[in-house]
Amino acid sequence: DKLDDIIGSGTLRCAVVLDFPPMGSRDASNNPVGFDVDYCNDLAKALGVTAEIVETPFPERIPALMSGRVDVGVASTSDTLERAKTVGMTIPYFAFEMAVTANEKSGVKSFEDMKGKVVGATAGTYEAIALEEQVKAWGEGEFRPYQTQADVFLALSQGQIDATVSTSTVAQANVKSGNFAGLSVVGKAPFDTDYVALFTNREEYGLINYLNLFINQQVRTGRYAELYEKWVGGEAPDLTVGGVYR
Amino acid sequence: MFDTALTWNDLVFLGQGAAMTLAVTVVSVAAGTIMGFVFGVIRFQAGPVWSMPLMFFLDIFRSVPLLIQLVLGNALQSIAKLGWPPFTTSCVVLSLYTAAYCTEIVRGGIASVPVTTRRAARSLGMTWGQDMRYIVAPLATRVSLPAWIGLTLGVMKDSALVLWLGLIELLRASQILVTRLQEPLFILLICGAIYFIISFPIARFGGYLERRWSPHD
Amino acid sequence: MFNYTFHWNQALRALPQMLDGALVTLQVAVLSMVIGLACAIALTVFRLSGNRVLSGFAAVWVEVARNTPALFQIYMAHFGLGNFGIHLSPYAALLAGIAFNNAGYLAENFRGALKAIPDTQTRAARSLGMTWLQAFHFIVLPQMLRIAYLPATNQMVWAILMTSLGVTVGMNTDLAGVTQELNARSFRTFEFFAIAAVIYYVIAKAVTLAARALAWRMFRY
Amino acid sequence: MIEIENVHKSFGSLEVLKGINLNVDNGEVVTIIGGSGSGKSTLLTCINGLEPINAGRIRIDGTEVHAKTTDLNRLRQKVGIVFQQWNAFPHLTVLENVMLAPRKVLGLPKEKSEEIAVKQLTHVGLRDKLSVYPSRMSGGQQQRMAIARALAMSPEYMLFDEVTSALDPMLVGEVLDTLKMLAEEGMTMICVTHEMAFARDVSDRVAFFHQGVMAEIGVPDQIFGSPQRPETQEFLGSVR
Amino acid sequence: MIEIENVHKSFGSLEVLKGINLNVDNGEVVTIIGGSGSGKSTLLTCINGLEPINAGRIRIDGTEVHAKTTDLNRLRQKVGIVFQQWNAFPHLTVLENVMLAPRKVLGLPKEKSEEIAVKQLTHVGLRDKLSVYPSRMSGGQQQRMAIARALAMSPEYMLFDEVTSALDPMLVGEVLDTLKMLAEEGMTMICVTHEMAFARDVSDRVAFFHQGVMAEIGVPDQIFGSPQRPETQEFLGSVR
Ligand SMILES: Nc1ncnc2c1ncn2[C@@H]1O[C@H](COP(=O)(O)OP(=O)(O)OP(=O)(O)O)[C@@H](O)[C@H]1O
Ligand SMILES: Nc1ncnc2c1ncn2[C@@H]1O[C@H](COP(=O)(O)OP(=O)(O)OP(=O)(O)O)[C@@H](O)[C@H]1O
Ligand SMILES: [Mg+2]
Ligand SMILES: [Mg+2]
Repeated sequence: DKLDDIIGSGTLRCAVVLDFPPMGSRDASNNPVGFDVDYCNDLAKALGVTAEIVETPFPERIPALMSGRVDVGVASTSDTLERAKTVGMTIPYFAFEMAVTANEKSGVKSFEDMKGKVVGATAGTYEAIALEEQVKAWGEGEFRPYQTQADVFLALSQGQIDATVSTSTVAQANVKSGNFAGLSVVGKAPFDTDYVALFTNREEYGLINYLNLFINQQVRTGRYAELYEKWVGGEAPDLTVGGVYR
Repeated sequence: MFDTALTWNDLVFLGQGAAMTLAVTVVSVAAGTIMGFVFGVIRFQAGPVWSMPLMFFLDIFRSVPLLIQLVLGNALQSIAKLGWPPFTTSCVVLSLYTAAYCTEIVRGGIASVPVTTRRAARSLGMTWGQDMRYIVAPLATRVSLPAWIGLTLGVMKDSALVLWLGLIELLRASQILVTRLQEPLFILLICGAIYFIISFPIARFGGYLERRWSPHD
Repeated sequence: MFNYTFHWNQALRALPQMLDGALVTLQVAVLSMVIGLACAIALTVFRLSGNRVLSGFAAVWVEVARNTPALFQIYMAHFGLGNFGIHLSPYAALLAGIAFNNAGYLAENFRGALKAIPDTQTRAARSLGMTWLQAFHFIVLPQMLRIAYLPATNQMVWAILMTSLGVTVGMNTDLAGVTQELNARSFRTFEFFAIAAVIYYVIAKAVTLAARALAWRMFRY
Repeated sequence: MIEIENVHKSFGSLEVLKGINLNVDNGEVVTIIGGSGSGKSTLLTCINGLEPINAGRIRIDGTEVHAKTTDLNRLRQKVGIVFQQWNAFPHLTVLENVMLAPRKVLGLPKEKSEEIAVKQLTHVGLRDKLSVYPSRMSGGQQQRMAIARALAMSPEYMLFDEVTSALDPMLVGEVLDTLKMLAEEGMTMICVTHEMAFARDVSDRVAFFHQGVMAEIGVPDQIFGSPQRPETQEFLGSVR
Repeated sequence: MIEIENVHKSFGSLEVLKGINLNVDNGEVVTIIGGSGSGKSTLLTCINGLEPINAGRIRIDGTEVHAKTTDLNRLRQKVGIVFQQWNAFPHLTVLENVMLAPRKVLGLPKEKSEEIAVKQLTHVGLRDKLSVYPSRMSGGQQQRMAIARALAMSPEYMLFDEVTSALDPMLVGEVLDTLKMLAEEGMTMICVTHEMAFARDVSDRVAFFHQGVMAEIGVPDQIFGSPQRPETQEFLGSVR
């Protein structure tokens, strides 16, 4: 099966999104770095193979897997039921809190202030879907999906949109980078925690089992906390949900 | 005038993007032209009725947005487990896209050679192949070349869309730099200038050829 | 080789939504053509005006429109202008980008058409006592329109295809935007984009056929 | 009466007309012959003001053509002109071609201008072609239509610039016959032509142009029978 | 010897040749005259196999042209043909035009084919035009080049299809002179022409075609002097 194939071939090819700091981005010499990049490297080490980072924009993650161009997605992919109809999801390997980032000129100070404003998020992400729903519920304002996280923050800093909801890690990383003047994280968004999973082909149970165990081991050995500290900082979020078996 | 954080390294990165744009263009136009040539000859020889299925197939590539074609092509190859890298997928889709336009150019070129000239060739004892090679090909090339150059430039510009599949071509390279450096206008202007520098002289040359060759000779 | 199961049902359920998107697509395309035509006429007049500034402006517009990717132009309209604090909504940016592109190509088309009308036509008209304006209106313009018509309908088809680029600037109401959103939610890329492709094809063909029928009625000579 | 007085005309540094003098009386038919590039067409386009002149004076019925105050569009209604080719407006039917100027320039009502157009088209023998597009007609028919179109403005003078030289030899006759008919009806005409037999038949006077100068002018018998100037002799020799 | 036996030829439902019989002996010159659309050109293109026929038989030196087994490319080397116009390959110089077939079809070496080409071009009086492109030559020169090109294949038969009718009247003479020269040298020729004087001068026999039928054939004096059939009389009357 695929697990054997990976071990046999000696390389693990991971789909990683590289405009999604701190999970994935490029350093000054335009090489890939980030939490997901390290996570993939750890997985490769565990398997005893070398890692190959395949950059995939958000919309390209699934086709890359389906066509066998990558083995595993380490791409901050929300584990929605809709998507699980198409690909096989592991247990969560990371969890995002949602934060509101606003352009200071817009006067948005909290999630509620976003009502009636122009807001945006990265198309197809968990938070985009939730935010779009919310805008509809409010009945005023406008929602704009951009294709990359970078475009969202670019639009935000230009004032094309007033505020965005993104994962708090991304929000912090972008604001801290100093690239964007006049932006600040103004609060949390009252959305459920966004659990993200590794994914591979739906029928590769052997591999999925291995990945589940690997995620478990990462937490157990403290590597998860270590990586979190390195890329995000602070208390690593809990990956379990109370009151239910998985 | 511009106070920029853009480094030499980043310019090299843009250059690599431009090289990718050119690579995709060259491969696609080469493959597309070969296919277009074959299809065009078939189309001319078979006549409008018999070449209908071929024309319908090619028409799809001219009536559906390239973006959709790329996404679909990529999805299709992934479903078929072909395992193509984005470069291959991009080139395959763009080649077919090129071929669809090229077919008409080739057909038009062949049709522009007067029947009597071809008859003159055949009546000297030349075979169909010799006629095609020594008479039709050179004459049709003159008629078609300006349009073909236009097509090539069109494909070069349209190839920007392959960024959708994750290929880092010129526009995508610029976007990456914009993300890091936050100087959208400056970097995009450089990007536009590079496109212009590649495209404009060739376009002018095409226009020159058109004027030069427009009646005959 | 295939172990992918197609979920057509799910995709077809989204068809009404996609058709709504198609309407937006058509709307943007038509508007961009109207604006593009108006700009192209202005550009053509500028180019003929003999005024250096005006004709230079027109030349730069035409060359930039024709020598850079449409995607770039749309991206510029949104993020490039945004840098100056000029904020175009995705809809407006898309419209502006395509209209800019259309204007460039149409202006070039008009110039070619004008050149194709022999000088003697204007002379013949003028020598019947027509003013310059009358000669242009009754003699040059109708002939020019006929020559420019076919390339203009091609441009219309391209405008339709170009609308799909709106997704890059946050457009989510046109056909490509709707499709992409559906795709991002479900990862059913092939099904949704295949349906979108069919819709685009039908629109493009319908426009081409309508244009031909119109030409048949308009140009009898 | 057309009075041409010492007209000079240059295109850039090339002097094409070097002081032309010519009076054409009402009812007179003057033909102009001469080698290619001798300035024949240029003179005609100067007469109806399509080209400005550099020196001299052209008067039509006493009105100076190139004066600032002259309403050229007005004047041109008086002076019809037909060119060598591409005279027909291809997007209009024959009838519309002829009706257009009476309607738009003279401002006549539709019925009236149609009446005029039909009359003139009948005159040149195109009564049965009213709703045909020019592209469906022979070159000769197109030229006759162009003549009818000029006549529909009731001009007092007609200028013809080699109206037959782009035609198939077979079609030349029908157009020349139309010109002859006009001449017989007393129209004042200046015809540039290469058809020597026609020039001889129809003209009251024949002018020979050579390199921007009117080298010789006289009645047909004199010009064709005993040309005075060596250039004229040479030209006539080469034509026959 | 060319033997044409009861040849029928249709384009779709239009029967263009309705049973033609004609033998042309070696060294003989046959001219074909007749109205437009009477099938003259069609017959020539059938003779060298450019068009298939529907019934009948054409043999050249005993080889049946339309038999499946016949190598048409071979046969055509024996039968040269020159058309009304667009004969020249515009992308090649005059010399290259004439050299092409000997090199590519006969497979001769470059020097040899150049020698042949120069010889034939000298023959038709184009020795000084070797490196000129056809577009720089007059129509008459182009036609002479086309004749030289056909002759360079050393054909035994030559077919000419109105080789002068697209030419300026001034250029007709030079081409007809070339044909006359060939006839005098003993070439077997079939010439379709509208030049009656030429037909009378050069032909051994003249054939008159009418609506797909060879209405009459005979020596020139008989056909032009005392045509038997009313169609022939009418045609000759209209031409003169
Ligand atoms: N618009 C123009 N600009 C520059 N040169 C011109 C223009 N029109 C005519 N000429 C030049 O003026 C000269 C006279 O031209 P014109 O047409 O009057 O000659 P023509 O006697 O009518 O000759 P043809 O018999 O060939 O018609 C020619 O050398 C021509 O090249
Ligand atoms: N390829 C073709 N397809 C259909 N009809 C044709 C074709 N070639 C010729 N014809 C028709 O066949 C008839 C005879 O044509 P052909 O060219 O042999 O006449 P022709 O005697 O050479 O006349 P001309 O003197 O005008 O050259 C004409 O009615 C013509 O329209
Ligand atoms: Mg002239
Ligand atoms: Mg013929």
